[in-house]
Amino acid sequence: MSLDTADASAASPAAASTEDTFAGISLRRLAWRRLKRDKGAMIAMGVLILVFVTALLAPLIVSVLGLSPYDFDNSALDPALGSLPAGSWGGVSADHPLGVEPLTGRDLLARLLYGARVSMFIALTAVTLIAIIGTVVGIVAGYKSGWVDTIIGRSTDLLLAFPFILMLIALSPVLTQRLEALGLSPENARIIYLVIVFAFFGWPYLARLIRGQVLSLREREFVEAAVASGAPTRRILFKEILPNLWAPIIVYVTISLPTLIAAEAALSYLGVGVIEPTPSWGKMLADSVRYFAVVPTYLFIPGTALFVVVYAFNVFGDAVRDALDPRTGRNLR
Amino acid sequence: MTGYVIRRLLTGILILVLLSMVTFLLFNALPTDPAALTCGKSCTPQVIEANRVRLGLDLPLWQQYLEFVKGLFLGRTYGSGSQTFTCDAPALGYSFRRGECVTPLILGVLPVTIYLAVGAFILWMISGVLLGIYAALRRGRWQEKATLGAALVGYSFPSFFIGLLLLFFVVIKWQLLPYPDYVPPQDDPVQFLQTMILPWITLALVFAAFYIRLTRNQMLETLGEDYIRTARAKGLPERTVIRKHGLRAGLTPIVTAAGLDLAGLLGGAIIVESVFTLPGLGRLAINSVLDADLPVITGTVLVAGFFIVVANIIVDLLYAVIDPRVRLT
Amino acid sequence: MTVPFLRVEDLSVSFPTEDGVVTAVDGVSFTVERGKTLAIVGESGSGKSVTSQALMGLVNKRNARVEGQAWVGDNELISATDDELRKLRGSVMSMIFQDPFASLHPFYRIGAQLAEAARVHRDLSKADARQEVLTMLGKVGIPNPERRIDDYPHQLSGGMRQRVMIAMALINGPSLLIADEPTTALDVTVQAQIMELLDELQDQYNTAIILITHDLGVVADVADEVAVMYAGRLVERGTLEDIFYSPQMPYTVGLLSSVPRLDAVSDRLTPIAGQPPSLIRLPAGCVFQPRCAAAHLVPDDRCAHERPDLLSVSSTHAVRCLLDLEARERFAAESLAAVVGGTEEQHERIPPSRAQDLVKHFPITKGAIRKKTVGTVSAVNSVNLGVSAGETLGLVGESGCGKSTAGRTLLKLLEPTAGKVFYDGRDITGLSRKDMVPLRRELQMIFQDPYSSLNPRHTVGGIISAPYEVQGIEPVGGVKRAVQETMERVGLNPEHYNRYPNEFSGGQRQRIGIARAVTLRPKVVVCDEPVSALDVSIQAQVINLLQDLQDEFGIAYIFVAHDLSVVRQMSHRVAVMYLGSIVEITDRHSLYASPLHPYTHALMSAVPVPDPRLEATRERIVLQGDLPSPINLPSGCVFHTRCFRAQEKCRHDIPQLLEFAPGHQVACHFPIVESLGHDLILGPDSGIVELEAPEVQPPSEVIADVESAGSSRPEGIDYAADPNFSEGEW
Amino acid sequence: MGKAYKNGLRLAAVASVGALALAACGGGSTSSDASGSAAAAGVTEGTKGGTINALTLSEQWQHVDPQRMYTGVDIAFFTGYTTRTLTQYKYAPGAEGTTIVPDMATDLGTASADAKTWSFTIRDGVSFQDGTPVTCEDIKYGVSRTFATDIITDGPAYAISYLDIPKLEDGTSEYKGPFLAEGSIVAGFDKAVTCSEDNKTITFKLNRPVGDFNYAVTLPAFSPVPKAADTGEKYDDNYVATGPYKIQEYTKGQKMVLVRNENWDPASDDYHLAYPDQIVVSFAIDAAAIDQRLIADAGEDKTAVMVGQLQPENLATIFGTDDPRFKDRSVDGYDPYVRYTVINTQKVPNLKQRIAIAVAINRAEVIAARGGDFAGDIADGVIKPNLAADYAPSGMWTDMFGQAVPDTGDPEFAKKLIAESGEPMPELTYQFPQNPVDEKIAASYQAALAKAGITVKLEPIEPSQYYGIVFDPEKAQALIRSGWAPDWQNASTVIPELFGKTGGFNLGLVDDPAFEAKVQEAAAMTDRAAQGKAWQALNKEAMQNAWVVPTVFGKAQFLWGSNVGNAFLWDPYGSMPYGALFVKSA
Repeated sequence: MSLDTADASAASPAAASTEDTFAGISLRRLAWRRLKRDKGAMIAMGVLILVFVTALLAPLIVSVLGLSPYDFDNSALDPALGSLPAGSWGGVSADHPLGVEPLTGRDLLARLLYGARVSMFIALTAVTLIAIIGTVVGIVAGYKSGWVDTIIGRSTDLLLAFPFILMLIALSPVLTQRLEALGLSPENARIIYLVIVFAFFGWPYLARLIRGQVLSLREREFVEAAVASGAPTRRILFKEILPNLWAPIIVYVTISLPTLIAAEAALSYLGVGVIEPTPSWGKMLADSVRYFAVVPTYLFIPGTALFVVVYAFNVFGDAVRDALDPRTGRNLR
Repeated sequence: MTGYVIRRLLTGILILVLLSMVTFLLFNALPTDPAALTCGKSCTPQVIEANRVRLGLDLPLWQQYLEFVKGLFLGRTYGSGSQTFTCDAPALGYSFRRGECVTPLILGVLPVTIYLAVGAFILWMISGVLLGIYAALRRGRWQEKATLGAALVGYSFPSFFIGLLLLFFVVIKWQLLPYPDYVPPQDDPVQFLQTMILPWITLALVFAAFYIRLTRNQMLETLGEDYIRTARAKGLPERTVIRKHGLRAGLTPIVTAAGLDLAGLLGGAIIVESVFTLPGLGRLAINSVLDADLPVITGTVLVAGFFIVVANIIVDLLYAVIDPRVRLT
Repeated sequence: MTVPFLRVEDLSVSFPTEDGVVTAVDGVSFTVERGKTLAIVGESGSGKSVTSQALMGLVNKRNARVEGQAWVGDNELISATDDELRKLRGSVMSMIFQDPFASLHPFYRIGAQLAEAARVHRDLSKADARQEVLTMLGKVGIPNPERRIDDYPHQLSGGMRQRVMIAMALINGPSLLIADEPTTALDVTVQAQIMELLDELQDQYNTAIILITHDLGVVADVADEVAVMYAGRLVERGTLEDIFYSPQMPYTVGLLSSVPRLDAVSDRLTPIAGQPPSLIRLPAGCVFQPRCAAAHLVPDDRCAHERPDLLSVSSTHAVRCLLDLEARERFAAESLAAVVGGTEEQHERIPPSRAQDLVKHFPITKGAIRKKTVGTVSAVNSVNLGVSAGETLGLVGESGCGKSTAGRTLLKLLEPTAGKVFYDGRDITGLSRKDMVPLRRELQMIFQDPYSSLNPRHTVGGIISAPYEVQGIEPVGGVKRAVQETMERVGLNPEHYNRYPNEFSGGQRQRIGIARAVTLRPKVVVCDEPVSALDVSIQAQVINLLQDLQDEFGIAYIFVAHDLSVVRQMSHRVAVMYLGSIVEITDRHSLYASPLHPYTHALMSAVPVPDPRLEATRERIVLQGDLPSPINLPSGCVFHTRCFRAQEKCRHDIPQLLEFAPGHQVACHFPIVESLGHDLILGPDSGIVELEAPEVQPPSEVIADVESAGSSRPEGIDYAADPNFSEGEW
Repeated sequence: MGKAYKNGLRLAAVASVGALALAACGGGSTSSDASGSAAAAGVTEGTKGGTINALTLSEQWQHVDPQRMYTGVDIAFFTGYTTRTLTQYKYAPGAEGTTIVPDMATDLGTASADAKTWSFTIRDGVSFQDGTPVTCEDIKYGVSRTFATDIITDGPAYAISYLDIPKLEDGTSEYKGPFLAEGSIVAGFDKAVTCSEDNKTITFKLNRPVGDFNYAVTLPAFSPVPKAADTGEKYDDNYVATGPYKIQEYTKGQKMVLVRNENWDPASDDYHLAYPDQIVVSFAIDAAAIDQRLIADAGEDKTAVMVGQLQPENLATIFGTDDPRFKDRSVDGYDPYVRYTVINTQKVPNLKQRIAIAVAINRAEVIAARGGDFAGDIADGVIKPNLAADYAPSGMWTDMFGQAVPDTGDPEFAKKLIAESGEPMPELTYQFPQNPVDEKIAASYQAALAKAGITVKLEPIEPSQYYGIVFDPEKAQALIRSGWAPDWQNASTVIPELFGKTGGFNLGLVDDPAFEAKVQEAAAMTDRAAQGKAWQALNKEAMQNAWVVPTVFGKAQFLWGSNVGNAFLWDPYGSMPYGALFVKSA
């Protein structure tokens, strides 16, 4: 589009040189140092670590507490109330610290902990796939202009033209049955399905982002320097360019994670997400909304958990972005 | 410019064609026999076979696809003998589950979705952009922190959760509004507003949060540009600097996001329509998925895709109008 | 004595940051009178821009503390309210900025932006404002103002944009104009246009000008008074004569001696050692002390402990230095004496690397799916170059002339569209990327931007050792040792092996880039504007380093730069490029002493020399207009559109590169042979008409390597070709 | 044969619990001398005027086309308002509601001695909504449409199975309906259904004695369609009314508005009460919303009725306390359903293993998951106590298997049985329609059977595809969730259907010749008391074979607006008596 800026870089060094005066440290340590200074981010990180650890150790915690996410407990229900939890606060008791699920009497704390595992697993796996596919495709498209870029560009256009949520829902019966045909159990098939479609429809965004970054990175002189020293393409892509993409990738990942957790919940709400007996926060929330008026705690427990984690991710993600963005904070102006 | 528009339209059409092909293929990969779905309970293999022929489901897939495309332009006639009926062009197919042509079915629910999307769009654009600017202008002060903090909270609530909370508090607990029960605005404007206000707020809350952040970042970036300094150096009042020089440049990227978000919603705000049981495109879509109503699924996906493709083109053109540097070639 | 129009007293600006308080401007005082120009000189970070922005009220007071006093006429600026300042801005005082690309609003037509500036301060009707804008555009030399007024900024060239900026600044006839590096982003020919324009307009409006610049040549050209800033302080202040002919502050002396000069050659520049200090952790004593070559002359280490005051030397001259007057003057005289003098040496070696008929075109493509070529950028057209071991070939020209492209094509970083590239006698044109790998060891490159040329995610060690890794070379003693040796050689602390580039200053980074390029002891290094991003003092350090390395390792440099002074300092031979073609090529002495091509001539006359007296007497040829687009090259001689000697012939016939004097080739129908004096062997005004039986070699053998060509013709003269004869084969 | 489960499942899928549709199977004693003028005897006299609002989760009615209509609520609704049938069930609570009264016919029909020929005479003044009188030919045409099974889908097939028309080799009728231009053999149909000279009396010739054929004609499938207005597939949208109301607006997914049909002559109709001026159906309302609106009982919702059932989470609010707000506008009673789980005999041929499954299931959890006390009672067979004559406790959970089986299941007993079975227990798959309640029951099954060492895989199925899959022997798995309501007040519509070789609902693929013989024998019995004993025995035998595991004898709960009169649980369709509803103060 513009030729006129091609040579503009020839003589405007002044902007960059203000950083000269700072004896710096590595970018990673710098980012970390900035991150550490952000109290909100540290709290958010604490929350997230706590959630991860409890999710990871859920079986242990649950068995120590003598709970089970799957066992029905009719004794905690009141048949005369249509199987609502017996007692106040949604059936809170010594046996069930957070109360029980109506109709089944399953323990809410145990399900919350196990649900975290499922929600986190889906979000983390999907985001990993997105990061890998999006990065590789983005790098290739950005570095290899020409028909490779054109084809990748058109494919992402096509994918982005798909109404995402609609496709997620519409494809669910088709794909889960295919997955089950491969021998997966239905509950696992749903989880894998969610991971696959999240990844499938999620990577184009990252690929575009990465492609844009690569387009500008490959004009950077250090890439030319690598070419000038005879480095093969592979080395240029993965040793020279890739390390410079960590910041956008990390930022994208931290933005995507809460979105994916919320998306899993929304799909479960719509009835195409995780299925019984697997607990997930979305599933719990979907079930609980109907009990809002009669058992409010049932709604608030998974709702609060979901909100806190998504919020923590968002706070943390913002902080990471700020920390990784060289433009924020440390300029003289 | 004209050449660009034509080329963009052609690419858009290409994408729609690909979209329709992929959709068609994907959904015909359903394990259920579409012909079997047309004949109800008292079904015999003979009836299924007869219906298969009647619906053209016996043809190879590519031929079915061609029939579908033909139907888009020429309309489509189903059935045989005395019991034929026609879906007028542009025919997206015929739903045997609902006994209706898909196009009028979609057109029937589209207004609801349009009202929902446009109303929410206006709400969130106004609130999001204004608050975003506000935050940008109060950079580093508590007002910015408060605005952004609130935005982050809004951003962190899943939309269905916000919707349900609103529904339960506003409608059930406090009974400030009657239960949402959609009527077209021309029938009963008051009830229409009563029904739409919560869905609008729900969507607006979710999106406004995003737009506050986006606008603030864009504004800060723009306000750091050299030409803003030039405008100040000219002695322009701060108000003019921000309104005339800052806003226009700062808001340009927001056009892209806004256009695509609106298009996405026009393709069906599935979650909000479900929460508030609005009879819109999204609800139609999810119901047809649960019904395995293939023609309707294909139709809604295509219509939603159409909105996205068109929005992309419009956004690009708009961009060229706003930013004279963008040359459409 | 009248009260000066602008008075600044004890101005300080400080910013609190995460790392501490940055005092960007510390107690600066100066005055400027109407019609006079004060130049504020200093390296980046010296506080000169912040000073000007503080005066304009453009420093955000929420982020910064501004103290002191400043009067424009009767208006005190520092204590003024935002609104009072706003009313002064654009009317009484106005400002132009460095980057004309970013300083105009991209969305509004220039006419509207100008009119806005006028109407905000004056009650003008739209029509009147437009009329005024048209007049103003005419005054700043925009051709066809009626047509241009409705252009958007992006439709204008950089020079035109800067003219628009000037028009905007002057539209309300301000009494004070602050020009912040107004020509830094522009080519030297355009810089000359702009400086001339400012000069004219100053006379017209009787404006006081504060010119902020790092270019001492520009200062010598236009300033009346000079203020030198260092680390936020004014370290010396005086008239032009004071500063250039009796500089007192060792820093000023250092600046003057470290600038490569167009008008003089020295074997070696005298750089200022070290780096500018961090504004957060300033030295306790004189801020310049750590770098000061004269600090040891002051007894008791006072410089390290005592902050000197700005003391008057004469009524016009003040300096901040603890050295006594006599010592200062002695120091200055000694330092500056080294600037002039130097020898020309001849290199007669076989060129290891050369290009023949090199053509590089970039297709302009269109279409999303099926790319079709709709045009071609002719970056390089039939260029012949060669460089010998131990020799530096300078390649100069304005931005966009194809010099970088030529350099890169020579290294096969770009694939030539036509022509051949030879290395070590071997045609390497068709070699694949893989086949090139072993050659890469001997062909290296040094890049312009020390920020972009180092991968920020790699350690210094990783960056410098990359060539070893790629080439699979395991030096004796290990890679790390070899790298550390190189680091030491280029002046880096080997202990910084594991640090990241962002921990280094621009100059140090450029050393890292140089270390990477030379660590494998290459034979040929293309240096692409290696010092243009550096401050003057650092620039000199790097130039010296490059020269030392050449002497030590016998490297051949192809030195691409736009700065003729730097090229002169560095090069043995110089090729001048214009729009993808070499218009003149010869040894530096001949070129600078007697440029034959009108373009070279104009280029050199456009470069301001840091010598006010010389500047005052120099005749200047200001080229008109901008560089034509390389997409549609002018017919005939590509330079004819801007050439002051162009005639009808130039429109049609493409001039060939011919040898007009020994080793001096020029592509021009009407070269400035007047300057050639006794070497001239051609007819006085024809350029190409009379020939002595030329020994025409087959074109494929004619390379632009003067030495080798010269050596084959012992007479060392007399070579020119008949264009009719050779046309079509060149 | 009526199952009409589809609608319920689909609704359930979207958000709600359980099935609410009910089979189009009436029942009760035949009293052909019932007086036509007694139509309103079972209900209070109402006031005219006002609007009744019906709220439903469904996007649309399953069908409006009378020949395709087969869902309980649909029939209850349309026969109450727009569609006249020859006979119809009386509007009355309790057992009285299952008696039939004449509607379009002058009486309850005249049967020949062998009950193979039935005649009905149309009353004077019966007309379509355009004023054209309804004739015998219109009814005959309507009945003929049933045979066009490719277009007239989903409807009951009584006409096809009862009418005396020759069958083709593949078992289908030789007559293929009125839509085929050629190739259909009309003669047989014309012989089986005849009209009198005055076109007022219609006579059906049946291929077997059907003593209660006048119950069958309560189905709209036997109602008239004007040939000229028949648009085949599209008649679902362009229905021509005969009742006191006609369709003014029908926007699927939004609403239907019924207004008075000015060509309906009250003099010709003793059955319809036609109190309100207008009936508005709002579609696609969230089940929770319907409940909340009716609980709130505000504004227009005071005259609202629910088409579905109350959601379990709200039952405690309404019935748990003696809240006077709900006392007079709610009902909690038995529906016609028995819910059970089929054990596929092809997948689990070993009897001991089937019994092991039955005893391992935790029925208490199933009831709890269905809503505790409101779900119903623990079932011990497929015959429900409503079928008074045919029901007797089977003893399944007390001594049938040699020891009592607690409601919570007995995993140890199950393990013992598996050990005795001599074969390893196969891995089982449980198929169920995907909805919140069945999912939880599935989870309970999985857990309970796991305690007995039985591995169960879950296979949730999109509700719309559920029966399509489980009816396919290739796709049917070991355990299949199901439910059944009798078509008649006679277990002859239960045992043969569920366990007979040709039974229409033999999901377990039971193939037991000895049992089959006993079924045939019982079906042929004319002594109702003896027949009842026979069904009781067969029910017990089926349980002994553990072909199914009965879980719940179901209950239903409704709530309606405080300004609605004549609302109660109407037994024949397990729904509101729509035609009797009125607005108390309009």
